[in-house]
Amino acid sequence: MEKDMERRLYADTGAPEGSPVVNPDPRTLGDSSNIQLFNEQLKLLNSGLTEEDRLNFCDTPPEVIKPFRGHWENFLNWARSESLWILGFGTGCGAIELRPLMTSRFDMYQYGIQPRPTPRQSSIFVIGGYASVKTMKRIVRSYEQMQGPKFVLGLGSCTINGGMYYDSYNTVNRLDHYIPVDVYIAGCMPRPEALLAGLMELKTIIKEGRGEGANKYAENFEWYKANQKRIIKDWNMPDYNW
Amino acid sequence: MNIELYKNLENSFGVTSLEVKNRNQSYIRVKKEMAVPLITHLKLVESYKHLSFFTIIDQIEKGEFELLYMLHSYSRNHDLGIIVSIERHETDMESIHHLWPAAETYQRELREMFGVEFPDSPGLYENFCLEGWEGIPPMRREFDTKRYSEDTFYKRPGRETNDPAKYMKEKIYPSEAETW
Amino acid sequence: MVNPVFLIAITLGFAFIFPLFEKINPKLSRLAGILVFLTLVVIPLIWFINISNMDIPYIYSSTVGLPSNLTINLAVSYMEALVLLVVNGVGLFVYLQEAYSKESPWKGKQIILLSIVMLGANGLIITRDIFNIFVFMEISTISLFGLLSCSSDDRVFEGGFKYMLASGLSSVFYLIGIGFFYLVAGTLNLDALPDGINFTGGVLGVLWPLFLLSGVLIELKPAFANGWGMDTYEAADYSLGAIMSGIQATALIIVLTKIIPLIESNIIMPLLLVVGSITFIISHLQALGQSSFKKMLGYSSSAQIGLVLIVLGSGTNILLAIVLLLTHSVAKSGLFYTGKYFNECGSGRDKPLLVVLSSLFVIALLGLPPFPGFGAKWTLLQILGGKSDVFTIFIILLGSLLEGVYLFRWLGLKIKSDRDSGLVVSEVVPDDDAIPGYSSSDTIGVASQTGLAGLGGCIKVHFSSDSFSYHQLFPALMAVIMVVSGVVFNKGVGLTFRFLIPFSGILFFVVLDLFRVPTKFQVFLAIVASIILGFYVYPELNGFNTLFGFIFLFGIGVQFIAFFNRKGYSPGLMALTVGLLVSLISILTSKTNFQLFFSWEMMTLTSYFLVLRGDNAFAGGYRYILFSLASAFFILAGFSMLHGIFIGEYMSLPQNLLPVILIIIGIIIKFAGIGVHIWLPVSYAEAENDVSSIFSTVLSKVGVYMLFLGGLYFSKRVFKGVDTMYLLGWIGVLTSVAGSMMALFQEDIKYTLAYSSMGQVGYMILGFSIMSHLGWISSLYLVTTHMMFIGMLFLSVSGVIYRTGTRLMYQTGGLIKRMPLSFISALFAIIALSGVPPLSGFGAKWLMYSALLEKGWYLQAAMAMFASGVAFLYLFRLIHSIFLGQEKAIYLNVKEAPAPLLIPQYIFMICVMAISMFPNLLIKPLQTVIEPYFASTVRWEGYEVISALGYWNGNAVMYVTMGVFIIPLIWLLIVNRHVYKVKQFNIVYAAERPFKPETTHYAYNFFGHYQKALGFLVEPLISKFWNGTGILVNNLSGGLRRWNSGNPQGYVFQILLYVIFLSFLMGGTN
Amino acid sequence: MLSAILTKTFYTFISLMVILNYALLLIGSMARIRAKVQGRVGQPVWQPYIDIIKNYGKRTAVTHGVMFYLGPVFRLAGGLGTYLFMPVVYGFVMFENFSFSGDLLLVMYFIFFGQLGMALGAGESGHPYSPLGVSRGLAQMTAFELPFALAVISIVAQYGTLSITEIVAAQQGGWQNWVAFTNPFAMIAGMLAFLGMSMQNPFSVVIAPQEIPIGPPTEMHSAFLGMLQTNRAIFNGAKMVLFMNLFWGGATHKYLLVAILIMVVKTFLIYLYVNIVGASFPRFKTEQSIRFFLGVPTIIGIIAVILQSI
Repeated sequence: MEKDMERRLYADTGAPEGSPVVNPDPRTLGDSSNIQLFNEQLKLLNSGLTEEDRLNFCDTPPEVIKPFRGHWENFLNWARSESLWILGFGTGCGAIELRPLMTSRFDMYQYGIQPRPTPRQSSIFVIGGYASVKTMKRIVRSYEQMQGPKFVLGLGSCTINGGMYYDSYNTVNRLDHYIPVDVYIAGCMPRPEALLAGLMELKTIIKEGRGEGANKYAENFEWYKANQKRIIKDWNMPDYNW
Repeated sequence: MNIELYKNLENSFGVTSLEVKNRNQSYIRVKKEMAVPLITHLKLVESYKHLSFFTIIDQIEKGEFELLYMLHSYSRNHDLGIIVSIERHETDMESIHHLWPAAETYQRELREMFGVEFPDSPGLYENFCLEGWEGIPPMRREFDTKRYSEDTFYKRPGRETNDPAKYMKEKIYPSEAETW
Repeated sequence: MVNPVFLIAITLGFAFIFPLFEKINPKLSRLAGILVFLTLVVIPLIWFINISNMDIPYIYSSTVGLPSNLTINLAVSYMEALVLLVVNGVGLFVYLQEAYSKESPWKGKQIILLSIVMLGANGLIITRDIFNIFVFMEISTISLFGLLSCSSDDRVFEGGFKYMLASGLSSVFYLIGIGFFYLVAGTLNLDALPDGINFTGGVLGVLWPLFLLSGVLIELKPAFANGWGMDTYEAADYSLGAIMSGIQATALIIVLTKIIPLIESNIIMPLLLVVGSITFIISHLQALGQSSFKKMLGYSSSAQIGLVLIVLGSGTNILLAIVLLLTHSVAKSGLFYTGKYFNECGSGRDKPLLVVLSSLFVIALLGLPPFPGFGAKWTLLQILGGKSDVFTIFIILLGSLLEGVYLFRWLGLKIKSDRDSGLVVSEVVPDDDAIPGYSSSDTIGVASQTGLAGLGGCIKVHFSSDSFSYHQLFPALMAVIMVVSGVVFNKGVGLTFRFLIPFSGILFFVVLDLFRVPTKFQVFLAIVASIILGFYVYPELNGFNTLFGFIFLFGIGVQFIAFFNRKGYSPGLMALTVGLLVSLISILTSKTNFQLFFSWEMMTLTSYFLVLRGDNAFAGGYRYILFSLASAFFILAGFSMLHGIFIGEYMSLPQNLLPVILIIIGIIIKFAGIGVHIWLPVSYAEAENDVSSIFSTVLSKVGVYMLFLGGLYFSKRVFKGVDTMYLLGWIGVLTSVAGSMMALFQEDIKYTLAYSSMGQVGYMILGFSIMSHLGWISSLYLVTTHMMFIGMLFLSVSGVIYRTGTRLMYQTGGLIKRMPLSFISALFAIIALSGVPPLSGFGAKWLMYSALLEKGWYLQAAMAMFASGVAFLYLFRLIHSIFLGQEKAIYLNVKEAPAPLLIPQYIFMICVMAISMFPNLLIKPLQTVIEPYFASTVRWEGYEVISALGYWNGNAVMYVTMGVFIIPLIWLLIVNRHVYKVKQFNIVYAAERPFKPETTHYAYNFFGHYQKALGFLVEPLISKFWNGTGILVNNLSGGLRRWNSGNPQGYVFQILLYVIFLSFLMGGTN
Repeated sequence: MLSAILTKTFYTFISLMVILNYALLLIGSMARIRAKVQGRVGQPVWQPYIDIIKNYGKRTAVTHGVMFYLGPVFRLAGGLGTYLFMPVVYGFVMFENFSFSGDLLLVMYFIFFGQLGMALGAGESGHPYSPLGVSRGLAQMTAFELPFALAVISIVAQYGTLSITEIVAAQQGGWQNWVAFTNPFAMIAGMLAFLGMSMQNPFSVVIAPQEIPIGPPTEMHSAFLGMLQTNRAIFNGAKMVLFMNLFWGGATHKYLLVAILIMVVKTFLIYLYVNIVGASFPRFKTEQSIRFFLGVPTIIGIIAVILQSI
């Protein structure tokens, strides 16, 4: 009896059958083009800081700082390459690959690489996967808060060209248009071995004196900034986050 | 789902279209104006105390959004989905934050993603994910995300896109491809 | 010589003629009244002068000229003349007030009745006939009843009825007593009593004294039978109150003195003692719970009569009783008057003269200097102490303390500002979940601690057009006369001229205030005065006194500079501060216990009024004065048992431990030892900033001075097998731990500093109690350096409060950029205070630990180390919360602290640096100071001081520290190539940005985890204990008060019971 | 005079170099030992050198203000001072440093100098985690100071002197004369306090890297951080030398190198003990560590003091 009842009710459900309606009636669609999620009061200005904030932020643009010449710089570069302190920024799924590196199987410490909890003290920024617009803002801020010389390692396909999210409204396709990237590691996901290989590659780059990302950023500051501002809509931070 | 309960709800709230997925999961439909009274009743009287999730399905073909409130009852060990259809051009819905404070967050998200308003929901206009988004909400189906991506982000040249099944047949397992 | 009978004739005549005069010319008649009342004053004055100058012992007159047993004798001696002078003076005062009152001046019958009242009182005083006494008693009773019924108050009939009922009963008893007396003696003339009559024999011998005494005593409103009197007071006008307590009670006491000699002393003395003690304590307790001012004063009068009875009963000089009585009489009538004006105008903040007067009268009533009551009480206690009458001493002091409780409460409530809630605010750490500033219970506290939340300005005593009125002239005159007579009297007791300097100082600045001399100029004069004072007293000081003289003069003198920051007029400020300074110096130059105690009390009073100046200081001032009084009374009790030997010279060891313990307890209260510390934080915190600074730097050292003055006297005392110094040492170290712990959890910066100075004084006491060369050096070293660095810190903080308007630390932040000079000063102060080398604070720590370890007080040393660690915590919190961290938007325009606040800080800083660099600058003089007491146990090698245990070279430490600081600094400057100066929001904030400095500044509940771990240590148990004590006393008072139900039948019953009680007493003693 | 100063400067330099290099290597090797515990290879022993060089070699730095700039200087000065006011190797002028300027109390209180400076520098950075870490650190410090103070007092009571040199002198003549064996309670209290002092697990909540990104120095970077690392080495060395002198008989031999070797062995073992504890225990919360230190270690300290005073 009860089963019958259930069956009858089940039959009543208006589950859509057949092919979907391709051209819906425009009257029922609603005028979505007028929807404004963030009006002027709610949205922060993209142009920069408010007067009030300007008092609290320093926004001097970065300068190009010339390296020393000769052996001294080489020595410093050697030291930099042998003491890579990671700012592990778990922007995407790739951050999970950093953990095995710290533990006994891969043990990055033996290569002079260790994690560090604050951008101020780190020298290498690992972007762990896809960067959405929202995280891009944080990436830029953290990158700028690192002290030069500083290096960026893009992890996974998403940082290279958007990877499987290439057509997402929210995933940045090319990381190097927003911050200078020294090494990309392809893969979705790359294994920790690949990550280690990338780090070794970075070491050689630094030792050869090619790890001048910070200077590159300073040189092309306008371009980077314009790119960043194009996607980051509510730019409520100074132009350079010291 | 208990038939008596359904009958009760049918009488009191005009619930229709019971869809029993299995022992532990059913869906019902209700009119927009009866939705919040129904949910309140379910929470306070019928032991559906837990809001599992709250989401929207864009039924663009029908010209409406389907709001899906998923409730759970611990004592009945049962999930009950309440489907409420609202017109796409009239996107106001009563808020349920007074029943579950956590609903605030869902409503914030749904407003951002679909442009559905929940008047009086606290913090509705705070940023959820899209900080300073301009243009139509991205989860509406008329929004073309690929075009948006191409317009907004820099495409790296040289990208090739393959159909995974075909690619696997050709590249990875060519010998076995014949057998598929 | 004027015949005494004229007094009666004049008053009676005036009463008869006055209506006629009034018909002719009211104005003239009032003038005539003045003349009459003036005559009443002048006549005893002439007698008084004559008696004292010409050695006439007695002015004697008999009314009819017949032999003495047939006539009524009138006699005036030295005593009577004095009493008449005062009583008639009060009468004149009442007349002037009432006849020229603005609203409803007394006319016709009232003036006549007043005159009759005076007649009665005068008669009571001068007559020598027992029946005549009865007549005058009736006259004054009935006339007073007449006056009562003229009053406008509705309750007056009820009150008058009760009055008539009671006085009728007393008359009946008295009359019966006369009858019995006549049966026994055969005459009623006191001067013609036959010799050799056995007054005490048989039933009659008990009955006549019983009834006579009952009659007089009931009129005097003794406790348990005084309810009727209080209802009368409540109903009567203020001036009637003055008459009742100032004139009538005084006269009746004189009557009592006439009766007492008749009765055998072994009956009457214990009786008076018991009756007096009961009245004294119970009436004070009853007064405590009163909300009605008049009733409160009524109970107080009753209690004062009790005191006089005690004096009479203790068999000491009768003159003391008279002095106490007269002081009471004048002060009470003065208080009734000021009470009346307060009643009209509410708060007294804008009535400076009224404030001054009521303060003076309250002080006089309490028997504090400079009034005659002080000398009288002192002498009394000395006599009692000489007789080792500990119980009576205890009763007198306890009663006086109770009196202080309600009188100062009343005074404080009248003086406090409108914004003052009268509560102790923010002594506890708010809960974690309470939002600061928004929770309802917190609102009052926050508003008072932050200028920004409330009004910007402060409400101070200020002059206004109606500040003065000629009505206040008479009370003022009275006050002046009282001060003068007090000075004269106290001089007689043992004061030298020097101790009057505080008054001249206070007076001088008061005059300046009256002439509206700006405060800045007054400050300048005060600095000059302190320099002159320094030159003046320097030659007299030696040993400890020089050191403390330096601390007092230099400390206060330098901080006078901070007063330049005041704008406009601050009436009374400089007068009180200079008074405080001079009192402190007077303490140093005292040569007797009396002088010492006199100055001590002067110091207490001036500092009390300084505290009261604070905006929210009622609670603080109240606690301050109560605990100070308690401390003073303990010391007084101790002094009274020293047999007049100066505490500073006491070298031999007497057997009696009690005075030592009493004095030490007094000192412990004064330096706010643990358990009795609750007065310190609130009073230091709520006083004005620059005043708090003086309190914390200088005043907190007075207790320590007392200890050093007593020095060896206190040493080597064994109490129940334990060395008292050992106990004191523990109290010292526990005080420092408690002070530090309490300071740790305060949000209010002034509370932090107040608790901090409490903790530091604990160290000083610890150092003293070690009783060794090194211990004393450490204590004195800390006394000196603490004065400097706490001064720096307090003034620096004052500057911050001045600029930001808030006392809550978490509300400020990042001020280092706005107030760098204040920051540097605070930084140095903190380094010094926490004992971090190389600054001088380490010296204090090194000396103290060395001394402790040398002595073998290991656990104390560990506790002291723990306390110093905790001190480090709150000091860091202080400097971080205020100067470091995030700057708030509202303080962006804050300027550096004003120069007057900075200059003293930097003067102190120079001193601290000099002492740090060259420790022997300070330690060597200290050694010479201590040389007479202890042989030196430290050696010097250049700048290196070597104790038995360790060594310390402040100079070398300084150089090494400079070296290790400068070399890394240079290295850092070289290595740092590009350093960018950033702003406050340029911080790593988990990839976000801060939005509000308020939420980014970590300062609120800074040591929350510490509180979780050790918060149980700072449970306000002691506050609870004292609150409980207060509630207990209040309940007791309430219970006692309920005894007086207001029911006339009940009162009659009480009186009858009382008579039975008296009879038991007399029978019992027989 | 001048030559005396120059000699002293030279000796100081030598002494500092020895402790700096030794302590850096010690830190490196301890990190490697810890890695072995965790089954890893571990960083090279010389890694601390590279880190310091790298940090000093950073090209840019930001400063939040004067106190921020001076904070690390204060810290290093505190470390240097603490070290320099102690004799390192007993009986050699070269390593007696400036111990003539003050005794044990000076050393104990000079530790505060660096703490205060660092706390101020951290405070001025404006970062909320810095003062949060500072408040944790200071709170723990007061707690472990108590057993430490009790231990020290017990030793002072035992030998009747506050001079470190004399305390070391009194312990000469064989291991049985060491405080560790003559006054074991003091040693236990002191060594427990040392755990807190070295901020390893379980008392590492001060610098909790994941929770409050390494606490006080969270804003410190570049040369500032380099300076802090330098201090960490020297200060650690100083503390270990202090504990060696107090409890483990100091280091002495007729040959200087052997004496230094003894110092190395002893301090290595002391540090090893800290690391073993650190590797074995999880982290305490602040209030837990306060309660811990004021519990058993304090009682042991009191026992030590009472045993010495009767």
